[in-house]
Order: sequence, then structure tokens, then C-alpha cells
Amino acid sequence: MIVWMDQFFVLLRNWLVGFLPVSLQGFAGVLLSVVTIVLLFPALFALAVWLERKGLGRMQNRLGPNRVGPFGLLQPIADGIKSLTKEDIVPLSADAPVHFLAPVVLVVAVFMGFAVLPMGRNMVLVDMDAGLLFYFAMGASTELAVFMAGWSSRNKYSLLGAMRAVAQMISYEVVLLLSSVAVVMISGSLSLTKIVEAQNHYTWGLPHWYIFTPWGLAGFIMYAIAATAETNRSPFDLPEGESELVAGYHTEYSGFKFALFFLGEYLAMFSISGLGSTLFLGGWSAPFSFLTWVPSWIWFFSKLMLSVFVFIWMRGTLPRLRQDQLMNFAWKFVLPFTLLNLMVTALWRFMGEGWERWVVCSAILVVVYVVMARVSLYKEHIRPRRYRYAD
Amino acid sequence: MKTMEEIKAAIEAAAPGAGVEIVPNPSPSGQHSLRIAPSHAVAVATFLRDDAELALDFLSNVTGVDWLDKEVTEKVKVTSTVTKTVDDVEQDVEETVEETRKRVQPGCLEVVYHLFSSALKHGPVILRMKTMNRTDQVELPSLTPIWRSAEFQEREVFDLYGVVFKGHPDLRRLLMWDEFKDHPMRRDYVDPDDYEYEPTPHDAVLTRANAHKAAEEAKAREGTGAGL
Amino acid sequence: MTDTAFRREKMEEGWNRPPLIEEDGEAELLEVAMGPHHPSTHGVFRMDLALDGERVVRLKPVFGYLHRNHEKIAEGISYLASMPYTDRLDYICSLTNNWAYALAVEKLVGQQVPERAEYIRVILAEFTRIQNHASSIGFLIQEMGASGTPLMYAFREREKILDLFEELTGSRMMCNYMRFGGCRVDTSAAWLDAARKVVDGLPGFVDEFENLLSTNEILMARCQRVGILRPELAVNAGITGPMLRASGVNYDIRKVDHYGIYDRFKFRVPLGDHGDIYDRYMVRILEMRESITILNQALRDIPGGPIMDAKAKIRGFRPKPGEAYGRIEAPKGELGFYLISDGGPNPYRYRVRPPSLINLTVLEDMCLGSNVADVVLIFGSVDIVLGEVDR
Amino acid sequence: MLGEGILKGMAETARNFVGSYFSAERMTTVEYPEERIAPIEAARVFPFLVYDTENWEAGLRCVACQICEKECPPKCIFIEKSKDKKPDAIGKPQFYPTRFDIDISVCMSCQICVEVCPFEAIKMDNVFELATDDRFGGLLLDRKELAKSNEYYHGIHPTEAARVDARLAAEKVKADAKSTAAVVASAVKGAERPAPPAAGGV
Repeated sequence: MIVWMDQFFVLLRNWLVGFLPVSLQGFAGVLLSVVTIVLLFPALFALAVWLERKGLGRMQNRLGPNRVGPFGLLQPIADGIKSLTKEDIVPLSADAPVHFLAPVVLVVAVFMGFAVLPMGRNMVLVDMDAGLLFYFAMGASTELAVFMAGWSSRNKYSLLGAMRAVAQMISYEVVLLLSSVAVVMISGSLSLTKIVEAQNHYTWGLPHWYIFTPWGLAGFIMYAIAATAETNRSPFDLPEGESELVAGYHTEYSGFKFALFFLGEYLAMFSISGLGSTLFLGGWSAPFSFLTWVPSWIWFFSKLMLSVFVFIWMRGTLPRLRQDQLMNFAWKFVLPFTLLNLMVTALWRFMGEGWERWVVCSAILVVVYVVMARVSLYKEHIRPRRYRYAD
Repeated sequence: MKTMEEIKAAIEAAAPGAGVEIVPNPSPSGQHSLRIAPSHAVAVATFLRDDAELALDFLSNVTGVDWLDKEVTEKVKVTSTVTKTVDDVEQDVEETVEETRKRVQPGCLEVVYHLFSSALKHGPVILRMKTMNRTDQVELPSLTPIWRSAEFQEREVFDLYGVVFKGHPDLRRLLMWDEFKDHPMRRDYVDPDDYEYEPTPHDAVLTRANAHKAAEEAKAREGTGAGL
Repeated sequence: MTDTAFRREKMEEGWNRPPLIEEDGEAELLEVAMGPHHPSTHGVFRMDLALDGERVVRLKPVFGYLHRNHEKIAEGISYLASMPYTDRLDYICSLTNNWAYALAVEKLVGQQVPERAEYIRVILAEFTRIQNHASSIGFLIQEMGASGTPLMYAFREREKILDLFEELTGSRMMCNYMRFGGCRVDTSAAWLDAARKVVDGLPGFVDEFENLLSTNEILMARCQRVGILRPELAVNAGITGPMLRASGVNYDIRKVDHYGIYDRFKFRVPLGDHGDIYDRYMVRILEMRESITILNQALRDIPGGPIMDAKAKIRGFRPKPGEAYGRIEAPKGELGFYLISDGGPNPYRYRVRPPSLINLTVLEDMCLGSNVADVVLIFGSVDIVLGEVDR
Repeated sequence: MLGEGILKGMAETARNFVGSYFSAERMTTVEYPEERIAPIEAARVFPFLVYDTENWEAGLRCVACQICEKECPPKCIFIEKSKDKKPDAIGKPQFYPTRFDIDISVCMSCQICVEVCPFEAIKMDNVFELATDDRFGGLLLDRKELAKSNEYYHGIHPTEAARVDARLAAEKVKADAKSTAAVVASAVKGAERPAPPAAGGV
């Protein structure tokens, strides 16, 4: 029963495919999985939009959407219908083909990333040996779409937004990759299924997730920062900062093309959260050994939604950085720290089992973090102030 | 703070020939003002700002005022010596007769500056300047080089009253659009006919708007070009 | 004509011109018209920017989109009839506008105000100051990209204050409450109790604001040493209000003029040392705290008695010829009314000294050399309302 | 300084997130069409004309003195004065408005007409759901639409109405005494108008 629940989707697929001739089975299986992903994640997108609006509302002491359907649950559908029926405006001077292609390229590139994510035990579309590399290759091509959008719109705000987006995404791509390298160094594999398998062990009922190691925690934080920047979410949402650049690179998009950008942004958030939980949070493995009976895909998706909630939480709290501060942060703080983390990971790898490596690695990371943070804030003259009063 | 007379004396000592004149204010506010000659305005302003005892470093308010030409009817007491017979004796008696005279007071545009001191926390000291008339000699020196706060306010006075400030770094219209011709705050400004098209209970406005609309349509029919 | 053909024709006419301009044949500058419909111009306001990359090299503010010629209207109607129009100047703080106008007219005619009315005026003005500062900080952080959370907290508290205003004056924003020689209606004991209750909740609200924002590293990084205004320039340019005090100039009209009965209350004037956005933010926070102490004192000491001077006239109000300039410390700065009477029922000249407009004098000076993103912030930290700028 | 500020802020939003489910202080939203707040006595929306007796036309307190028309800041009131006089509620002959229109699309709810009215004839209503699809006809209220009974006035502004009634009664007593005196003295003229009440608020 437990296995049946766990493998429900796999078995379902195999059962459905079984009706077809053997020669078609392989192709049909892949097709079925692709269709599932293409349907499932937009559905999740609708849920996440609802969750975001509701969560933001509650954080701001508002009710959030509550008119369409029970608890406003049908709001995303209403939004979808609205954006489908809206006029599709293409600016007169826009580069029309590129303007049209940009959202398509974005969504396609983002969807490709899902191919290698293990969403449960045996639930991965393509179990590639170099899955991580494939993922990053696909992730990097979203920048192209963003720049296409900004450039083709012939709008000054779009152009500024696209320039910001490209600078920001390339910078943080480096950090994203380097913080994942630490995981690869320990697990010894680029295959995402192997990385999950490596974390799916338990000691005293607790899992061997990489986040529960000093280098893993540091790596995860750096990964989270880079992921936020990579998906253009607050506090790194400069490319579309509505108070400065109206809507950044998608200022000139309306109707369904805008909806595609919106979808692309959320899908990127899902896929990057999925990758993050795969790398550091044990993917589909349960958080306690006594919970392993719960189907693996439930764990994957609950971790994904949890990280989505953290994204929403940050968006509800934090103001955004400025472009130069963002770049400084990437190149002068996050990147050096990630490089250091790589060295600490190597140290961890070669110090062998035992409590010493915990102490040494944690100490190095904490001391360097504190010193670097203090120095960089001091250099930027950022500090709390005292105020004087006149009577 | 010094009294008006003392300030007047100080200004005259610092900028001889400034032609300072105290304009009394009969209202209970008691805010009397100083009228200065435009030719010496910059010197006076610099003195007021830099003088240690006055230190009027903060120009709060710049205002334009439009004084139309107006016919003043004033009662003037005229004293004349009249020979009268009082108690059967002919005497020269001083007699005061009230005569009603009419004269036309020429109109002008006036600019009023309210000065305060942020360092010494006193004020207001009110400066006034007059243009020669309301039509062609409407130039006054700009005090923006002395107090930056006059920048937008003098632009506003230029825009709404038509006072041309010499020496203003960027004298453009502030509130009305650049193509606008008139100066709407002048007392003799007339609203354009198309001010309000909407039906209101006030038939006068409506009638005027309708007339304007009809005229405009007729014009368009004739093909003589756009209305406005 | 087909869309494509139309497009082609327009492109040949020069629509396709790249959005770059040449200046002196040296640098290529990007000209951006920020506004009049830009998300963060607080209404309809335009800034013509010339950008070198993202750095501002020129900024020209353009006003007048909301111009109603308030002063001209006022010259055509009676003194009393201008009172509701003053509500519409700075529509966030109608009560201080009322007070400034009432004060100017009282100076013009030498009208006395009963003690109770003075207390009510102080209470309402300080409530207005708190809600203005709270929402202006909210708008500022909104422009920093915090998705409106502080703004919503500010609006939550503002709602309570507006409820008080509505109960007393009959309107939430367009209060039209003060009259020459007093106030329109008396406060009930129940209203005073409700006001005390609201005041008791305010320190907690300010604490919440401070927890959320004051030590936030991103906010400090964005605000500190940005948009610096030197005190000499601030005084010379006629800057008033929290902006002037953030530059370190001790000039609070409540302390300087002692208008009303402000000399009876014990409160301090917070001063900033740097004159940057963070100082403006903090000065507003600290002024809110001082306002709470004033409110506590006023609500404790409020005496009984009439609220209108017996000699005050509602109908047939004709001041003797003369002029008066009355000013108060409105939340945004010095709000002055300059009135000239020719003895008639209407003012001969009615002039508003709008703090919002004059505080914008130094906008270009503060913005030169900073980023587009900073322009938005600096503009937000000036705290303007377009209803007052354009009148 | 090492991210505590950010964490403090996140804690604050989390507190509000949870608090919004439990605390009415935090969740102040009123879901308007379904949920309504109690009517506020001081609320003012648009003016109406008070009448005293059963018949609205005869009982209007307004005597078409046109002070409100003159004082109205946006000039949204339009009055036509009658040529003849009709007895008012007390039975005294008065002018009356043959036309009294208020354009509520122009009215800015400032209450100045109420303050300047010497006859307590115009008061502020608190009905605000007046949206209509007829901008010009539907928002121009004539005298029939504006007329509301004194009981209605008592219903929406009880304290203010009681004060007004007391004052009117006092004036009536005074006027009666005066007219009696006048009759006694055979001064035929009588009081043409009630003396305007002393200036001072509403």
C-alpha cells in the first residue's frame, strides 16, 4: 500500500502506456510525463498566485482576494480569463517577431528545467547523468528571453529593465552554480537523482540532508540569495521594479503575453525551489525516518511550496536593493563567500567523520561571515544612527 | 527683532538710494511691509540676508498681487482761510471743508516677499516691489540668486501674473502649459468660453458654453481650421 | 492599411529611432520622461531625466497637471467658502490646512480663539501629523519596493484616526472643520475617550514600524548617504518641515511662532545630522513619537468652555482692509496663507504658500549623480501631495 | 547588523500574518456591500431640505433667501424665488422657492449651506449610495427629491435635530409674543421675518 501510494503516478503512467503497442510505449510514456508537467505546474502557478495574494494580504492585514469562489480560490481563473480576453498590444516601433518570441522562449526554457528534477522516487522525466548541468544550461537561457523582451519593446523603461536583468542574472548565475558545486563535491555526482539518494539516509531518525551541515547551510543560504535574484523576486526584483521602471522588461506586454511572463516567473521560482530542495533539503526524502511512509512526491511538493512561501514572506517584508548595491553584493560578498564555502566543503570532505570537522568548518564560516559582513557594511558607511533633539 | 523703522534705516545705510518706504498695514495683524525700489532690490536683499543682526536667510513666500487701475473716490480735508464775520468782526478763520475728489490710481503688479530668519527665528519682514504698469513695463529683478526658494515661486508669479523677473535662471511657465497665452491670476482675466461644457444649474455658464460650442462647430463646418 | 504596412510606414517616418540622444557629441544620454503617469510620482507629476547609463545628469520637474487655480477660485468666493477648498490642497492632512487658513484670517481680523478650541485644534493637528508621517513613510518604502507592507500598516492606523475625524467632523478626509474664531462642532466626552484609546495604541504601532524598517540592512543601504541635502542649501531654498530638520536645522514653527497654544506642551524637535533619506525617514518616525506626547498632554489638559468666539461671524464676514500672513507647521512643512482684504466679502488676494512645491526646489540638486532608483526614493522622501503642488 | 534587521522585519510580518487571523485590531477591513458600519451621526453627504408638516411643498422651511446659493463654494445650488407669499408652517406668509436644484455631481459636501442658513431649512443627509447612470439628469436633484421630513432629520442626526427644534420653538415663542404685542399695539405691520438667530455654529 505504501509503495503503491508512493509510486502512484509511475504506476498510473505505466498502466496507461500499457494499452499502446510496445513500439510506441517509450515515446508515449515521455509524452504523458511532459503533458503532466505542462499541466501540473501551471495549476500550481495558479495556486501559488492565490497563495501569494492571500499571504501578502494577511501580512499586510488585508483579506486578499475573497470574491471569486470560496476564499477567492477561483481568482487565478478569473485572472486568466481576463488576461486572455485583453487586447494584445504591440508597440508601433517594436521589433514584432522578437517581441512575440520573448515570452515563448522564456516559458519554454523554464519548462525544460523541470525535465531533470526528481519529483518523487522514480519520478523524473529524464534521469540524466549531468542533470545539474542541463538544468543550469536551461536556466541561463531565460536571460535571453528577458533581454529579447526588453530590447524588442523599444521602450526606455524596458531597455533599462532588460539591462538590469541581464547584469543581475549573469552575476547570480555564477553564485547559483558555485553553491551547487559544493553539493556535487560531496555527493560525487551531477545526477539529481543520485544527489537525492545520497541524502536519503537517517541517523537517530534525522535525515542526512546537506542543509544540516555547516557548508550545506552556508551553501543553502547563498543558493537562496542567488535563487531569489535569479528569479527576480523581491528584494532583488529590480528588473521589474514597478516604482522605478514601471514594469521593467515587460512594460510593453499586455494580455496573454504578459500572462506568459508572469507564468514564466513563477515557473522559474518553482523549478529553482525544486532544485534547491533537491540539492540541500533532500529532495523527496522525508524529514524524519518515521515519516518515510508518506509518499515521496508529497514531500517534494511540500518542500517546494514551503520555499515558495518563504519567497512570498520575503516579498512581503523587504524593500529592494539598488542596482550597484546588488552587483556589489553579488561580486564582493556572496561570490567570495561561496568560494570560501567550496574550500570548507573540501575540508569537510577530507577531514573524515568525527566532531572536529563540525567545529572547524562552522568556526571558519561564522568568523568569515561576521568579519565580511561587518567590513562591507562599515565600508559602505551603513550603520544605525542616534538622533539629537532640540528643545 | 528690529522695528520696521530700524530696518529701514539699516537698509538705507547699507544701500543708499534704495528708496525704502514703509507700507503700513491697518489690519490687526500689524505686519507692515517695506517697499523697495526694483533697481536696488538685489543689493537690499543681499544685505538683508547677510546682515548679522537681521540674518533673513529664509525666504518663505513670494506672492504676486495685481492692482488694477482704479478710480479712487476719496474725501480730502481741505483747509483754507476764509474771511468770516464772527461776532460782527471780520476775521480770518481757518476752515476745514471735506471735498470729494476722484482720481485714477494707476495699476501695477506687485510682488511680495515674506522673509524669516531661521538662525535668529524672527520674522516676517515683508518686502514689496512694484512694476511700472500692468502691460509693458512689467520687469522686476529676480531674487532667486539670493534665495533659491524664489525659483519656483517667481516662476509661478511669472506664469500667473506675467511679471518678468530679470536674472531668473530658468523663467518658464510653472503651472500653465507653455503654449498658454494669458496670465490667469490677473484681476481682469476672462475665462475662455469653453471653460465648462457640462450642464450645470447655472444657466449662464451653460449658455456661454453652448454658444462657444456652436460657434466652434460653425467654424469647423466652414473649414477655417480648429477652434481653440 | 494592414498593420504591418502601417508599422513600416511609421518606422520610415522615424518612429524606429533608437531612444538615445547625443549631447555635445560626447556622451550618449538616455532621456526619460518619468511621469506624468508613472507609478511612483504620487499623482500626476513629471520629471524629465537625462541619464548616463542609470546615472542622472539632468532633472527637470514639470508641474501643473493638477492645476485648478485654487487661488483664483478663492478670490471669487467669500472667506468662509474657501475653507472647504483648503481641504483639497493637501488632501492627506485637511485639518492642518484648515488651521493655517483659519489662523491667517484670524490674524487678518484680530479674532480670538477660545481655549478649548485651541486644544481641539492641537489634538487634530497632531493626529493629522501622525497619519501623514506614517503614510508618507509607507509610500517611501513602497517606492523602495516593499510591496506596500508598511503602507498598509500605516493605513491601518490611519483608518483609526480617520474614524475619529469622521465621528467629529462628519468627513474622513475633507474635514472642513475649523472656523474663524474656533471650531465647527464640539467634541463629546465619548470622542475624547475614543481619541485617548487610539493614542494609547500608537506607540505600539510606531514600534512595529521601527522593528520592520529602522534597522533593516537593505533600507539602511538604500537610504543612508543618498539624496544628501546640505543645511545651508536647505535654508536658502526655503525647505521646511521634516526635510529641513533632517538636514540639522532646528526650525519648527510650533517652537518658533508658538502659534495656537504650542508653548504649553513639552515636546522636543528631532534633528538629523546627515540630511539624507534615512534621516528624513527617522525624523518622521521620531516626530510621530513627539506628536504622541503632545496628544497625551492635550487630551489630559483639555478644558471645558465654548468652542467658538462669541464675536465670530458666519454670515456677512467682511474684514477691514489690510493684509496678513499666517503660517503653521503643517506635516509637510511651512503652510502659509497670505491674505489681502479690500474690505469686501471676498479676499482681494489669497495666496497659499505650498510646502510641497517649495520643497521640490532642491530635487535636482539632491538627485544629480545618483541612480534612477534613487530618484524615486529621493522624490518619495520629500513627501509631497500633488494637490498642493499644483493647487 | 549581520542580517538581524532583516530577520526582525520578517518576524514582524509573520506576527502580523498570524495576528490578522485573531486580532480585530489588526484586521480592520469592512467588507462593504455585505457588511456595513453603523451610521455615523456627524456624517455629511449631500444636502436636503427640511419640511415640517405632512405636505412637503407647503411645509418647506426654505424661504428662498438665496444665502446658501450665494455662499455655496462650488455654486451647485440654483434657486428661483417665488413672486407671491404662501403661509409657512406657522402660518406666516413667506416667500418660497419655486425651483430649488442641487447638482450633487458638483456639490462637495462641505456643509456651508447648512451653516449659513438662518432658517434651519437645509441639512446634510447621510445617504451615499447615489450612483446613477444618468450623469446629467440623475444627479440634478430638484426640490421634490430634496425634501425630507423633520422626522427623517431626527432619524439621522438626533442630537443636532433636537437642538435645532428647541431653538426654533424658542424663536416661535418669541415671535408669537412679539406678534401678540404688535397686534395689541395695533401696529399692523407685524414681524415680517423672524429675527435671524445669533451667529454661531450649527
